Amino acid sequence: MKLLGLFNYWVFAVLLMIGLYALISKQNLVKKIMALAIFQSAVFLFFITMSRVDEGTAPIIQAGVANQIFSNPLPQVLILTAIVVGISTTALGLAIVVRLHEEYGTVEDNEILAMDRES
Amino acid sequence: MNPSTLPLILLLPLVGAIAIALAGRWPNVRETISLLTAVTLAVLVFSWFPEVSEGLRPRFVLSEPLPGLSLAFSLEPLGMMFACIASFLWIINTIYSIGYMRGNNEKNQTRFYICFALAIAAAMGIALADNLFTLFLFYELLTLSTYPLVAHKGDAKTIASARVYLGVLLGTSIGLLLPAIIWTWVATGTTTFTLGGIVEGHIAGAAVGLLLGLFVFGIGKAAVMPVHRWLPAAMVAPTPVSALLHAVAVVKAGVFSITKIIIYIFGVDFLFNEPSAQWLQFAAAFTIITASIIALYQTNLKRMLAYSTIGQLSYVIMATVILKPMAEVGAAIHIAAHAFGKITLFFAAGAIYTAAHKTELWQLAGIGRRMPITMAAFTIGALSMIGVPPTAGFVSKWFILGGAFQAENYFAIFTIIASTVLNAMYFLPIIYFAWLAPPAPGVDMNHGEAPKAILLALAVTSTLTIVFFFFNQPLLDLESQLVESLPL
Amino acid sequence: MTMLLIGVFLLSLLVITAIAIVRSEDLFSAVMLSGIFSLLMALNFFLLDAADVALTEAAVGAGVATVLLLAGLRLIPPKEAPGRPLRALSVTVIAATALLMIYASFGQPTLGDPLAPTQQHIAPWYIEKTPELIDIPNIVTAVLSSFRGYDTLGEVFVVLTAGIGVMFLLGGGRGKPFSRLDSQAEQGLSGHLIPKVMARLLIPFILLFALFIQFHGEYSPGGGFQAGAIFVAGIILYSLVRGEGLALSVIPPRALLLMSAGGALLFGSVGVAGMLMGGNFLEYSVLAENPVIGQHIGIIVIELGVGLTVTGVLLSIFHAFAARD
Amino acid sequence: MSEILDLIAGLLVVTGCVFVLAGGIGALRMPDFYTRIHGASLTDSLGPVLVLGGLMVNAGLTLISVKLAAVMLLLMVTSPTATYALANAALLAGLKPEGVEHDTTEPEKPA
Amino acid sequence: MNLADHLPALQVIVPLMTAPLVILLRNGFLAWLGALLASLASFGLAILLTVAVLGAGVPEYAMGGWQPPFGISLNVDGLSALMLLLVTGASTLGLAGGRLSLRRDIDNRRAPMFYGAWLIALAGLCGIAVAGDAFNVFVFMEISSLATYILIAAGRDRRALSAVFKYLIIGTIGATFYLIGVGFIYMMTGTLNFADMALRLADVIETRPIIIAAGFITIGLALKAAVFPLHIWLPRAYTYAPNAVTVFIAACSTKVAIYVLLRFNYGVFHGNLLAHSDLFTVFIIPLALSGILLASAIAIYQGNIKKMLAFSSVAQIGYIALAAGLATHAGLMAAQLHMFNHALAKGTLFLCVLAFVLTTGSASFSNLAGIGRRMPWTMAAFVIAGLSLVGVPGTAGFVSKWYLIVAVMGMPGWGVPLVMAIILSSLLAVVYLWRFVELAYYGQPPDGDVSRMEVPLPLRTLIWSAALANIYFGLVPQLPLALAESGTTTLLGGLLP
Repeated sequence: MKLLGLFNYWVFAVLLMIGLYALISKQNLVKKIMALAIFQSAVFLFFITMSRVDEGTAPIIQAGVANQIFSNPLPQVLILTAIVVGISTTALGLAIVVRLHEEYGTVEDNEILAMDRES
Repeated sequence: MNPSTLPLILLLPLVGAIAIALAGRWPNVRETISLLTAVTLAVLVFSWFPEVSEGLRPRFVLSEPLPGLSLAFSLEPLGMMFACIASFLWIINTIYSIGYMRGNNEKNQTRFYICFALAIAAAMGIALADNLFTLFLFYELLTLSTYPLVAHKGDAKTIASARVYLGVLLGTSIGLLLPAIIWTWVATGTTTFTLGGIVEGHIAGAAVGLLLGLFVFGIGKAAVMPVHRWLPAAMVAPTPVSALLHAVAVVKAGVFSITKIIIYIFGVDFLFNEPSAQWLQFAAAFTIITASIIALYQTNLKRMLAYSTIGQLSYVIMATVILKPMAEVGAAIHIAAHAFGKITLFFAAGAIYTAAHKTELWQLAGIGRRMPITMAAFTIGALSMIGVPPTAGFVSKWFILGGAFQAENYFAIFTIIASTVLNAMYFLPIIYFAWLAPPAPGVDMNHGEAPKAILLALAVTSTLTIVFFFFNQPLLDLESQLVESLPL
Repeated sequence: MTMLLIGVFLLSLLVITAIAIVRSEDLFSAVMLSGIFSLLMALNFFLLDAADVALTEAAVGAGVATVLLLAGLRLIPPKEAPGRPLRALSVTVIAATALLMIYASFGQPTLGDPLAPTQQHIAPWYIEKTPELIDIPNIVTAVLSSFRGYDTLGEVFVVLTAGIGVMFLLGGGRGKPFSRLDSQAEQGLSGHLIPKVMARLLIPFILLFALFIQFHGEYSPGGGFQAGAIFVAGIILYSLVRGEGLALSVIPPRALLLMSAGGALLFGSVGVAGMLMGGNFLEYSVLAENPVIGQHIGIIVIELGVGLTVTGVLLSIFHAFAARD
Repeated sequence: MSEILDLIAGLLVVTGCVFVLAGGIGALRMPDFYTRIHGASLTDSLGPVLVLGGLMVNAGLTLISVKLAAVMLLLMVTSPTATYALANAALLAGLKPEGVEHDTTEPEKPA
Repeated sequence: MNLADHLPALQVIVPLMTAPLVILLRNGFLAWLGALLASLASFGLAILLTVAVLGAGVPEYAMGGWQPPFGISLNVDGLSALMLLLVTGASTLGLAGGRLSLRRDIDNRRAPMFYGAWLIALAGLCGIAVAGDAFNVFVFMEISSLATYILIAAGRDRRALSAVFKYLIIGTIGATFYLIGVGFIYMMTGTLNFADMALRLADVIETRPIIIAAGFITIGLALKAAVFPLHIWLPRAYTYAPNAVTVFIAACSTKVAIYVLLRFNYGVFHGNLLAHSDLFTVFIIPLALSGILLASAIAIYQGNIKKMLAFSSVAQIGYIALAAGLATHAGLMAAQLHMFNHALAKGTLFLCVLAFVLTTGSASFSNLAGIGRRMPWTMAAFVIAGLSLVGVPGTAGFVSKWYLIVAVMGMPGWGVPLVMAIILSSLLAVVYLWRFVELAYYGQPPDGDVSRMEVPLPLRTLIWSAALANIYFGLVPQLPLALAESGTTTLLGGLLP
């Protein structure tokens, strides 16, 4: 039971590592951006897991229902912000990739590096 | 006078430098300004002389960047003397360089005069330094301001030698001198020059020897072997610069700093009783002998003079580490005496180059008939180097030997005698050939004397070299204060 | 227990999808998979009682991000070059991180533990005080827009920055911006009857829903950001069906820019108003005699600001990608 | 009474699930693209409708069932459109159905 | 409340609120003017804050009127004031000095966007410096990072794009690591406010999540601060960014990451995690050392002045990290002083480079040969700033190096070798700077033409005032000293002697 209770954290770790691995070893820049997204959403999962309380409900007060248990609103707020940051980063990164493709004609990291070296 | 006027001594040449920069377009104005600056500076410096010889020690703190590290100036016998020599010789050197630069119509003369003024300002700063920090600051400034002078010609070979010059001086000062200063500061909590030294009671045993080593080799300008490489390298510079390096500012600043550090940081009697510090006199002796021997084998006049300088500098260090009052006086006076002698020699060399474009020794045969005045001056300088009366060299050697006998330091005595013989061996032949030998085949001999300005400078310095033999009382009085104030 | 098991099931799906994304060489399918990934993530969030986050993740991750990636893929080769073998460096880094995290996890409170420090310290205060201090049902909105309104201001500016960046990089530079508007090719699916009709049917509802999310955010999940995202989804659908040019004539770029900047300014000016009326920056309580009313005013206005900025920025980003050739 | 309603609801949901499952299998097992989307379309048209219907019966005449009705309506409108767009796109991309020798299918011309 | 109490908030919102207005402008010059004015204003605010800090101190500012730990608080101490001076000063310097070169780099239509991004970056960095809340730091870190990416991507060389993409990836990884660390701490303490954290950590010290958190935060921030092996993004980013941008970011962006590092490792962990200071020391000092030596060595072999200076930055960051890693009072003093002085020197140097490129059009050594004779004033300023970088006495650089060496001397055992390393790297600095200076004064210009071609007088005046500042703070360093002193006391909170 306790172990199942930690399962979310393990998934968080695994997702984080998948993202990191792709970030380091993938050459395609778009892939890197997707990997970045996975990497970040792992952290979202981590925070949201923290906010959960047993027998809790979403932190919205329903009129007339007394002494409810609410899950923790704070991590949810943080993650709302973090998601926005994530999409912004993705958009900007994608824009850079598009420009890179226009300048270099490729979106493979190693090829771009090679071109930089010779220029 | 009011101690707060001390910084004027530095400020004056700086202002001069700026004025020169602005007047760069009109050579006459420019050179008048440098000459004026030189004279006023000398007057200013000498005006302090009476006070200091009455035993006053004016002191002024400019700013205190870090607690315990202040930018402060003070005048004491050693510094006074150094300041006097430098500022006075600068006048002559200026006159001379005007003649030389015009005679060889060099380029970038404005830069030359600016850096010249900066160098003097730095030298003044070293002379007036009241603590190691100030000393270090101006020491570096001197190095940097002389670099453009050494690299004046600007061709590849010159640049290379200038690189050596800068590399050695900057490297040693940052790599050795700075740690030594920090060590002193961390150990004693102060860097102020104090009579009787400050390290006593804080550092002891082998550490003292190590610290001394850091200082001596850190001050590369004193050219104790093996950090002497920069001096021959700097021979690529135009002659006035060589004169500046050898007589006026640079090397003098080196030995001056070492003497000052030994007297005011270590303290003479503390060092005298510290066995681990004895290695220094052997290093000095080694430098003296080796330098003289190398000088024997030189065929280029200026290079020979350079090695002779290296030897003479170690005289001062030798004298200092004899650690006896008389020897300290000798050390101080030798700084002056060597200055007069060596500047004469370099002026002579420069005169020969300007008039006859001769640089090699073998070309000098019989030149005495063509350039009598120059060669006469040269002879006087050489005699002073050897230490023959009636020249300045004799006075200082006399005191050094006296100190050596006081200390019954026969090693020192032997070294000095030996080196004297060697000096004689490489100077006398030149004089002989110059006056008596017939010109070497294939050397054109139809040239006259050097320009007037050069001759004037020569005359002055050579006369000084003689005069100093008879009339050296004020300086002696000044420096004997050093001795009296020294705890014997 | 069942919830827990469902959670475990969904999480495992999540991991599988992630691996699939990394492995697939065709970027189009990778994009689709990442859309699925976001949906699964949203489901998980919902299971974990984070309704607002789930809504946002669905709208942004599955919606906007996918559309942006597709728009980007229009401009770059959709195939990934054959990958190289795993590098020692990456493997070591991964392994190290992995061990760290697993190691750490055993010191952590388990899922849903009501005694965890997070449930003890600050959250209870929010839950307890929100009714009396701010008096809106949705505690998340309360915290987001009032207690930590400063962070939200920052969030708005992050979005604005992204917009500025994309417009700076793609809007200018090579060729003039939105250069394909005149070309016939960009008529979208407008020739096709069924999508056209359906879109006409749906778009009003989508926009309506967006407005609902916008102004009902204090009572139910939602708020400026989600609303903005959905609104944008509506417009994007429009421009897919009726063509880029028409969509742009409906809301011209300049207007989008005005919306983006204006929203941010609106948000900020509420804060400044608080200052001028004698409170601290972003202190809504001073906006009206009754602090609670003041809070309501403040929250509504800043949510509006957020909505405006998000709509403006996301739309201009989409156009910047879609209109580039 | 309520037992009967529950029974009906259960039945509807289960049949819905069966259709979804069938659709899934179809999407995997069918020979070519068009037949596959034909299978897949089942999962998002008939299946959900039944499931939602079951839930509505379960919920009775409440606000919830109204909402569910709205969702059902949306699904019934959108998913066929999606399928249409998919097939059309495939056709535009020039994907031929299995076992068609000469091409009879013409992409719908823009009106 | 009077305006003075709002200073911490104004410091952030003045540039932040100006940005949207600037991007609405249509004219490049106006945009520049607006940005410059906003930047000047925030510089003034920073000065006011500094005065306040050195005086009565600045009271905690509760955003939205919600008291911490429930609301977000802004705290300003000596260290923050130091950072604010750096950031706003650097931005003003870059904008004022960069007018001409920016007009060349960025076409008029995109200029408003660019200057908007500049202001947002400025606001983000200020926001980090005043933030008293861990998550708020993350938000503003992202704001400044995104904006900085835009600024760098504005470089004309296409390599700017590839450089900035690398920076984006690494920067995001760093920020995410930081977020993970914050998450772990939140998990164990339930709070995000720095001060509150420091209190509540006492109950859960030495638990695994906290140690992991320390690891994640340190590595994440080290990534952003370009501490040695994690510096790969920095040189190319600095090299290919527009020159004015380099002036701005080289002076302050990495320093801000180090600032957060100090906040966490001393303000929060230190003294709670008992073994922490040792762990931190053992982790950071070897990296710092290798950074100092290797980066200086690499700098010697660069053929592009900007790249050379960038590598020298990596080395200088090594100094700061080293000093911070000592975990002693003297060490922290040295770290903060060096942040200040290095920013001063690097700002001046890159400003000179900007002037060179403005006149000659390229930053490659071959192209800059003999520049010293063509632009004597600018080159003289370059030499002064270079001396400060080396740490020659009388310049600002000497002060911090002196403190650094004294601090290192205080380390039992490590002392002498560390001093040796520092001295060695100073010598390396002499070498790589002198390579350029010599070339500039004695090299032959590519087109053999040695006619004067100075930059316009205003820019020259700016350069010279920056250069003279290097000397001034070398002789009268009381201001940075006082700030560093107060910063150190707040950081250590009396935990260390």
